[in-house]
Amino acid sequence: MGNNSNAAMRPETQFEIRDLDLFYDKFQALHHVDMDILKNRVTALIGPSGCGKSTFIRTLNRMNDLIPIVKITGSVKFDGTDIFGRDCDVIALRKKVGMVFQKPNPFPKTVYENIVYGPRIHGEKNKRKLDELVEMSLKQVALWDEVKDRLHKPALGLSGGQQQRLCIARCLAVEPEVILMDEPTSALDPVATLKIEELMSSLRERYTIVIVTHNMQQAGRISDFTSFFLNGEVIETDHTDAIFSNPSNSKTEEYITGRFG
Amino acid sequence: MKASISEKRGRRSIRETAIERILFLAGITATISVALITIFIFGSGIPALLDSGFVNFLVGTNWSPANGSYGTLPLTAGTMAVTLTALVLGIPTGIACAVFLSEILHRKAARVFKFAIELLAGIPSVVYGFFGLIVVVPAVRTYILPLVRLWDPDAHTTGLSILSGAIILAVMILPTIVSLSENAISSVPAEYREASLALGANKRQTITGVLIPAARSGILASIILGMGRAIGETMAILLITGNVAVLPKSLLDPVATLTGTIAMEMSYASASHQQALFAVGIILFIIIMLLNAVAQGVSKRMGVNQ
Amino acid sequence: MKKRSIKLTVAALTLSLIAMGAAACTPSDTSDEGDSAETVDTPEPTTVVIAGSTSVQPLSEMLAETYMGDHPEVSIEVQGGGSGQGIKSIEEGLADFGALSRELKSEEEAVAAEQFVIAKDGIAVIVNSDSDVSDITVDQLLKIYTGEITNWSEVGGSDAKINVVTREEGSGTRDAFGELTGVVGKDENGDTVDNTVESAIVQGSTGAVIQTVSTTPDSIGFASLGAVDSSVKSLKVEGVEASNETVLSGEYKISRPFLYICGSDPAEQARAFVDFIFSSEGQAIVEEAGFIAVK
Amino acid sequence: MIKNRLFYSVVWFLSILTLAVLLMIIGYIMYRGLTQISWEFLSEKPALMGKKGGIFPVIIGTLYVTGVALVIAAPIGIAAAVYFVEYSKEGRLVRIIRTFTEVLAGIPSIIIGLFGFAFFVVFLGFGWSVLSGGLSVSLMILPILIRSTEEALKTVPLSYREGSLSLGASKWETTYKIVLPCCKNGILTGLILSIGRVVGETAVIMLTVGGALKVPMSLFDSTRTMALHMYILAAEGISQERAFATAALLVLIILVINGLANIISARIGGAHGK
Repeated sequence: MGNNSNAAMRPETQFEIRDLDLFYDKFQALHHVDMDILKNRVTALIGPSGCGKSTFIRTLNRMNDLIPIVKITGSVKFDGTDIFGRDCDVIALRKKVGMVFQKPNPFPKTVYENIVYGPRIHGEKNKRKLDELVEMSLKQVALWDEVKDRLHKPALGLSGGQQQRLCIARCLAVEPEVILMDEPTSALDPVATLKIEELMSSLRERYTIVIVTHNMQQAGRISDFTSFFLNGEVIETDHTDAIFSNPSNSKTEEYITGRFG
Repeated sequence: MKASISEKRGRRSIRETAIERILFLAGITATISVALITIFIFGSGIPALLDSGFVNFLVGTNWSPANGSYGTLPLTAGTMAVTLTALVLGIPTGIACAVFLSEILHRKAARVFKFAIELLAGIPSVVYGFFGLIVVVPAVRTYILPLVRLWDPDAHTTGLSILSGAIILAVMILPTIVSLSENAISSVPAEYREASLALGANKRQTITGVLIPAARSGILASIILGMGRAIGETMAILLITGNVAVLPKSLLDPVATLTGTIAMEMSYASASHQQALFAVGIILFIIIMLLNAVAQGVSKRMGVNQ
Repeated sequence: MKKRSIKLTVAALTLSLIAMGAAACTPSDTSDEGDSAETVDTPEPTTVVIAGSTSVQPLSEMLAETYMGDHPEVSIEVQGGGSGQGIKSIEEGLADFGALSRELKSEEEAVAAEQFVIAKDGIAVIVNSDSDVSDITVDQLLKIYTGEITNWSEVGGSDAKINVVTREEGSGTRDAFGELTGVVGKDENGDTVDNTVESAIVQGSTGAVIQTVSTTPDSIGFASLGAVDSSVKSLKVEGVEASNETVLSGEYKISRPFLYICGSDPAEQARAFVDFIFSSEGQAIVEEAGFIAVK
Repeated sequence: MIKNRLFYSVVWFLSILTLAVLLMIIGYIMYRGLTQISWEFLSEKPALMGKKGGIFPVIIGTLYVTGVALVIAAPIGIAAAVYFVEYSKEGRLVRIIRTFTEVLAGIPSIIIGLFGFAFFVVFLGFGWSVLSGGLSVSLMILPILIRSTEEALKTVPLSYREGSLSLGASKWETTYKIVLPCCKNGILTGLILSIGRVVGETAVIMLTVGGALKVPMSLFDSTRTMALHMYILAAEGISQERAFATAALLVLIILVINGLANIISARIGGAHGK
């Protein structure tokens, strides 16, 4: 496992997306998306509102299944298995590909119950293990010290930033390989945003992270790769440095320099 | 060591499918029930319809089962007369209460008032029936009849009449009309209200000129639902309309209704009479279905409006 | 706690679905056995079911109460529904006895293998208590109920329109009253016709008739003698006061039988119950209930 | 302005009139019935068909029929609502099913009664019994339960479902562990209103439960509910006093039930803020 974090080696591909088209009924939201998302790297998706980046990230763990009018063609392979294939178990997929949403969405339960919800569903019954898992997950998101005395209080009583970190901890407790983050800081104040960004840096070692963000500085600060979306198409994908310093497509440059969007 | 995502159908997914099937079964229970009800009511009533001839059954004016004569026009007319009179009394009152609740009363008082109105919905209909028989029927005879005699000196009533039935029915359908209309009026967007007031309209003009028209689909839906309740009401009406199966000439005449006739005669009915009562049930059923269709149409239009 | 309640809900859901399933399967079972079964397939073999006339119901209840006190092994279930229901329940095999508050009609005789007159009931002719009429003849009743007489002055009262109150069609009380007064007669083809005046107010029960007559001036109605109270005035018919004695002696003309009918030979327990009714103890209860003993 | 004055007087007059009618009905029943209610009335067996004694078996019968109706209708109603809101996809079949569910709500009780008699009592051979009555009445309350549960389900934010699904929970796990617990109050309100409906129903009960005046020992026994008892007492002229006493008790129960439903639905607002 350790060798994956070695930057010298060419990392494995986690997601292999080929010719992905997505329709909301008749409206085509994604056009021929081709992309490789690498293991144990942070990939940022940027682009103006409505460009399809949220739609895209929700495709990766099939959250779009919730919307009945969505139709998808093309292929998305996770670890080599087509996630739209017949033999794909969407539950196993989502267990491995966790997600953090734009607005913090803790369940109306206690802090503790929020964290153990996932593991319990996946069959963990041992009380001591669950306790350990709660502590570990909360420590990973640096929330443990803040909430250890109120584990059995409602999670909705936490502040927005704490709630979002709780949601990340909840996601980690299931031990995923990938974390999808859909504008995780857009509903938070700058201090809370900073904390989440620090958290992401600490997580990048062990997880593949895909993040949608409106904030280009954020993309620049935290990601290894950046992909620019426009009108449902991927304009270009490259190392973050390259995208920001020397974009090959003029539209990317226009967006990055703030000419539109 | 690495669980793949391509696990084949596990126990969990079998469980999921099973649960979905069960939920679907629950979902169609109501539909199956309606189908069964339709089959049993029609199955039991059709022979009588064929026997008397469909047209005769519908428009015949003589309901006299003992003499083998089954004309249901007086019953349908009775039901309609009582229902429409109840609506005439109930609609203005209901809308007035709805306006009062949503626009005039303070929130706390409104909650108490609303609670009171809902209580009206909870009182068993038998209780209404006896209240009607003991209080409303004599009141119609003692207070309304002298008034009517000023115009028509020959007027006569025992009090058991369309009017008495309608008064009680109006009270019974009030909760439906009030609570749904109130919802409709309160859900008119605040901007409409503000725009109207900003144009210099006063509160009364805003209510009658903007709020009620904007809420009209909701109010209409509440009226249709109330009408359904009125048509279907049995135990209360049975006691106060006199059950005379003759086409009524005035509001003070007694009438028999579809529901009352079924409830009253069912227990004693002989075979052919019983079939006829099921056939009366068919008529009632069709009227309710038509009303339902209208309600669906209205709610569809409501969807378009908003 | 929350979790438990949800679990319970789910358990209940499953159970009820199973129950529905079971329910859906039953008809084939019952129809297989139902044809040959003489009595209803109630789970308790010692249950005797009596269904029918609501006029007979109070009496049946009282008889059953006393009988079950002495015979704890027997359970007697008394249900209402009306005389027609009494016939129907025998046809459908829903009850051991059908109770009727009128004579069997000729077309119904096929249903009843045996009938027992357990009591008699006088039908009182009642008027509003403000009425100044206190005596009436059968012929006047006929004319009032067929609409020939419409004013109280024609029968010795003050000048006021008569408000006629009757029972619903099929009611045992109405049938009995109609036949005894001639309101129900035969036409030229020999078919039965009920000539009750169209404008008569119809009420569906004894109580409703009494209530209506008691609150409506100038009204006339009829009701079971046992149920008539002081809120209304009961008329003499042909000069005879309605009472148990006059009914039993036959002086008072308007009365009807309370019948039990059964579809085949009654089961042992059912037979024992009928025997009890005809015992002196049973007939004492009949009188206590306000009806007229037959033995 | 005369128009204003007129408008407000009419609105005030009609509203006060409505309130007055309500108070009159309740007041009258209480006045005639409340004084008759005593411990003996509640706990003793009736004698002479209810002319004397209490209404204990009737209370038990009411509870029994209500219980059976709820046990049948509640799980089906909740499950149906879950199906409609969480599982069904828009389509012709689902539209038809939903329409028929609405239709069931509009079917008059006398027709449900006729059906209950023809189907449960005669065709399925359950006889006049608690079971026949419970099944028939459950048809009446099913739409109430479905609607109130649906309304409650719709107020649960989509983000809860997304959160749960994204953790690898299945649809059912999400529904059962996250969504339904949020709907407790809404479902409870529906249940309470349904109880009110069953307790107050007469026509259906009369045609399907029979009306035996005794404590039912099994599902197949006939019994009587309070509303039917009240009707029989008054209609058969057995005892006006007892009829009013039963009516007063019924109204009291309805009062308590509506009060409870109100308190619970008032709490729903603050249950999960958005």
